[in-house]
Amino acid sequence: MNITPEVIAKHGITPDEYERIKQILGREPNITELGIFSVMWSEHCSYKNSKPELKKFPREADFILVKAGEENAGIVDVGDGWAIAFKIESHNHPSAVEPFQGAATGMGGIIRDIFTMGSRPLMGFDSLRFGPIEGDSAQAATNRRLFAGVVAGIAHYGNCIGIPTVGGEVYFDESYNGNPLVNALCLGIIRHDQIKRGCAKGVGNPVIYVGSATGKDGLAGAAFASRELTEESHEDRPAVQVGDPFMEKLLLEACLEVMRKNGLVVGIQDMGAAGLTCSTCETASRGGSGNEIDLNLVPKRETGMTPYEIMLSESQERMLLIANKGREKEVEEIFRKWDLHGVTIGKVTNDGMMRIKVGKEIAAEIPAAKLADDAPVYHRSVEQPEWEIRNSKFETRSVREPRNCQTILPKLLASPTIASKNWVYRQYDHMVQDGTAVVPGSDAAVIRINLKRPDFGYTPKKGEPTEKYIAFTTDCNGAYCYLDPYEGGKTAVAEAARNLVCSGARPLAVTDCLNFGNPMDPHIFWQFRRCVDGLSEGCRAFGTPVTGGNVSFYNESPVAAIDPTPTVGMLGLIDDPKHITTQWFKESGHVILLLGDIGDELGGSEYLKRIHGLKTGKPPRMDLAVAKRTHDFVLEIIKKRWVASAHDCSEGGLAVALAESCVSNGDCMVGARVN
Amino acid sequence: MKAKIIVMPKKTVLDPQGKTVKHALESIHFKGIKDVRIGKFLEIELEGGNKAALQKQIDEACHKLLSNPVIEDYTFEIQ
Amino acid sequence: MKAKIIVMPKKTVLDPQGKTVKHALESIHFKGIKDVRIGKFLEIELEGGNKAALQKQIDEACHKLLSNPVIEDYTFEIQ
Amino acid sequence: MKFAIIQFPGSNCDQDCYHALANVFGQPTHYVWHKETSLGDVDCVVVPGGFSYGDYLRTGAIARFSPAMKAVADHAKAGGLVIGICNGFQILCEAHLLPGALIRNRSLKFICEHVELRVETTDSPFTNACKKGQVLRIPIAHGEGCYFAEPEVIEQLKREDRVLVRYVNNPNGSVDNIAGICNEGRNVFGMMPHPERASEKILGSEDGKCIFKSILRSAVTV
Repeated sequence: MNITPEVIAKHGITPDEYERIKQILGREPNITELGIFSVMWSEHCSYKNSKPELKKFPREADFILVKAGEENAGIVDVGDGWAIAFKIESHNHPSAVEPFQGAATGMGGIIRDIFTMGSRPLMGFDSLRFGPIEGDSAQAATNRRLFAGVVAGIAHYGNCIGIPTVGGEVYFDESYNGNPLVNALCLGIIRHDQIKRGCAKGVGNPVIYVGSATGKDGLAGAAFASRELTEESHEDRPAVQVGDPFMEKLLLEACLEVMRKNGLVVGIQDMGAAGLTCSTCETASRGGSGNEIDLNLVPKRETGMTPYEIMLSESQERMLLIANKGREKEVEEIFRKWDLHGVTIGKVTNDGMMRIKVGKEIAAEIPAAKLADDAPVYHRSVEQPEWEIRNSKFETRSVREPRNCQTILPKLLASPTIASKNWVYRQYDHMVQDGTAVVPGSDAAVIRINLKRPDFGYTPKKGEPTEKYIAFTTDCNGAYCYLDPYEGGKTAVAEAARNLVCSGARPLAVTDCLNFGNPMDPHIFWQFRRCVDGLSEGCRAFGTPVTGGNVSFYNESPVAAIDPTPTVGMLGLIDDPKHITTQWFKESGHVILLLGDIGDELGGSEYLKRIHGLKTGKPPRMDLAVAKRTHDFVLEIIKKRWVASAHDCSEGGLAVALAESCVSNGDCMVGARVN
Repeated sequence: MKAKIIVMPKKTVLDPQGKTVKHALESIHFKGIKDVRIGKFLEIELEGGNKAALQKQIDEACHKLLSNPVIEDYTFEIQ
Repeated sequence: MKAKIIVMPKKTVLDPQGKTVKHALESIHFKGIKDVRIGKFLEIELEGGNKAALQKQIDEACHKLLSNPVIEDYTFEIQ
Repeated sequence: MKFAIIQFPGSNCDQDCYHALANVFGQPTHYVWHKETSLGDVDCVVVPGGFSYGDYLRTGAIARFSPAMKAVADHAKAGGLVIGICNGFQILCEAHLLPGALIRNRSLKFICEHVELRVETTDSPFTNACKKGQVLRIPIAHGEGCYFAEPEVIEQLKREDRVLVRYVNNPNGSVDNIAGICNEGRNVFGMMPHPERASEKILGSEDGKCIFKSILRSAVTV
């Protein structure tokens, strides 16, 4: 197969990127090498369009053990030698093509990112966006099918592998028609001394392939995710990956067992987007070494696969592990116990090359560091979209106030974005692992971590704590970000912090999943830049650094780009179980306090959209300093045990917040009288 | 009239269930198994009518509802 | 040689999946459906050997593992 | 009292049962890997919840052939106590240690929520610490929890007072609202709800404790 300009374009490689490849190799690439560059230099793996902006995030703090961008997931210290690994990632495009498997493999991928660091996964979270599901239009029917399929896929994977999905959020808006967002998060616990890195060190050390055999699933899924989802992408359909949560449970247990035996494992990396390519290349570049593997030794599910297909296959539930020379037998013994086969497919070298062989013949040979770290970086042009200017001039006072508010509140509470998500989380096993102290339905999930669990690989000594309490939430209002990306970015972080504080937790760190349209469009890149600016300022204001995350571009339906949706996942710490607070009123006679004042801020509200069909106006101004002081105040009065419940005002404003506080717990429904 | 429909995972798509059952059969001493694939079998009892029309209707039902064309193939017969 | 096995829920056992699919078919304007029943279809590729021995082996596999006699019936053929 | 918890590939509630028994009740508890043929020194065996073998083919269909299950059957035959929770109950039925089968929920959807159970009899090693008619708030988490058996088997279970717990509001279509039954010898018990998830206040309910208390109390009398 000779490399023609069309073949190069089809791989999403620009002419100057192709020149850069020839410079790195000192010759023309063959088709396998071109495929490898195309996935490694896709936006999904290299962040070539977003890197300059992502540098604005605050990433430093004394409690950060693994920083954003270093490894598969960020890790933060939570005291007494314990740490939390967590990360959120998107699986939007595969879910648009096949919702069940797209969402399921999204869950599987993020779980692997956590246990590849040596961390025992404790909980999962899902942040979802769909087009409207009401009415009998063809689009509404499709949105319902996508919604039901995605929820069933997450339930199938999470329930089977025994990781509780304890929270998340679901929004419905026209902008997500045809391009749903499926952001999956996983969080795990780890001892400082158990942290494993994805690096290949030690010349001659064996490179071991573990897990499912390789098939043609999701061929070039990574590059596929960076191309717009247009009509002709349907013949990419065989690119969908199928997940096997049962296999992943075996892989999880076997990998943790191998990693906990000291001296066996040097480095380990999961095979995520771009499968064998990404893992082989990144472990070599991180280790400052080289990797040499032989594709004949790779377990394959189908015969006659070309090197191109093997290197780019996205078959699920596979890991690449570098063991200490001479200890391979022990590694393979542990995998056999779990009915898995660990196959040595190559070795670490010191020539810095990623060398892919097929028996004697070399299929690809590329300098690993250059491939992993020297992807091109672009500074895209920006231009404020006219709709932002037009919408910001809209006078919300011009909207006729309804004569009778009595009928408005029920309509708002019935809006799928606001209504109870019980139908969703009831399908998730959100109680397995005996840790869920606050079940889904409150402002944030709260997990009791029992530190004595044998599967944590550490027994607390006398005087050391035997329990820790963490809270978690994901938040983002896409409509706000559409109308004013900067305020929308700040609000996303503020709302996450607010939800944690209302649950009695002090905010600690953030992971984010930035879902945007096509970065080549200056309007879209303006939205991206302004949102990142807002997010950065929010993170600085609340002292919550970004520990990692994911960027997903090209989220566009055939009609237009999606609303900018920078989903924020925030971790909080609860110092004392007595501080745990939920959002529902507890007893009649309690006093209701409103903190913060009410401005004329109907812009982008669910009320304007649901009742008047308007998505316009200026969204509420977020004063971060006032917000921080309010949060500190709430935490203080919670610690003084003066607070029975706390709830934040978000979509639907004060009226909905009050209603939710009255009815969101079926076992203690109360009323409220407000002056 | 009865329609018998078989919906199987596509050859190229991973069939984790088939793989696990093959392993289980071997563990209870079943020899000589090269592969196991598991899919759905649907039996639809129909009022009757001309076969060609039913043929078209069943085919459409399979494509739109009874199978997921992304990861499954289907075959059927009407008796 | 290939064994084709059909495992169906017993008549006495409720088949909510069959009922749901029946309603779904009717909602996409599919007329004249009296009943829908859904079961499993298994395809086992065998190394070969004399048919009678395979017949016995498959029957035992169905009884022991591939079906639950409390709630399911099975039929199979070997080609 | 000595407890053994069977671990299948795909079990995921084994840790929770270990926590309830070892930490909350302070009982000597050990794991038995499904490939082992002996249970070791044990009074009560726990077949935990989870998705043994990924629930492929049928829930529990493959797990019942594990060597450990043979040892569990022998333990039961010798009068030892066996409790199967959720997937454990499905495995005990597949292994014919308990009658009937667990099939797909009527709603075709997985359900995870607290439900109310009524104790139907205290004449068993698993409910003797409860009161007859007592309502327990214990969570369920299953997709195939609808209990089914032929009418004559249901009659026999009722006649022999072997339905230990019933759902107050039937969440999954189980025949006769059955949530948990025991065998003729009354030493093997299977229930779909998870008592190990309702043994601490922090998790929302402590009602599950009375099942474990009953087992401990039965050790004194046996």
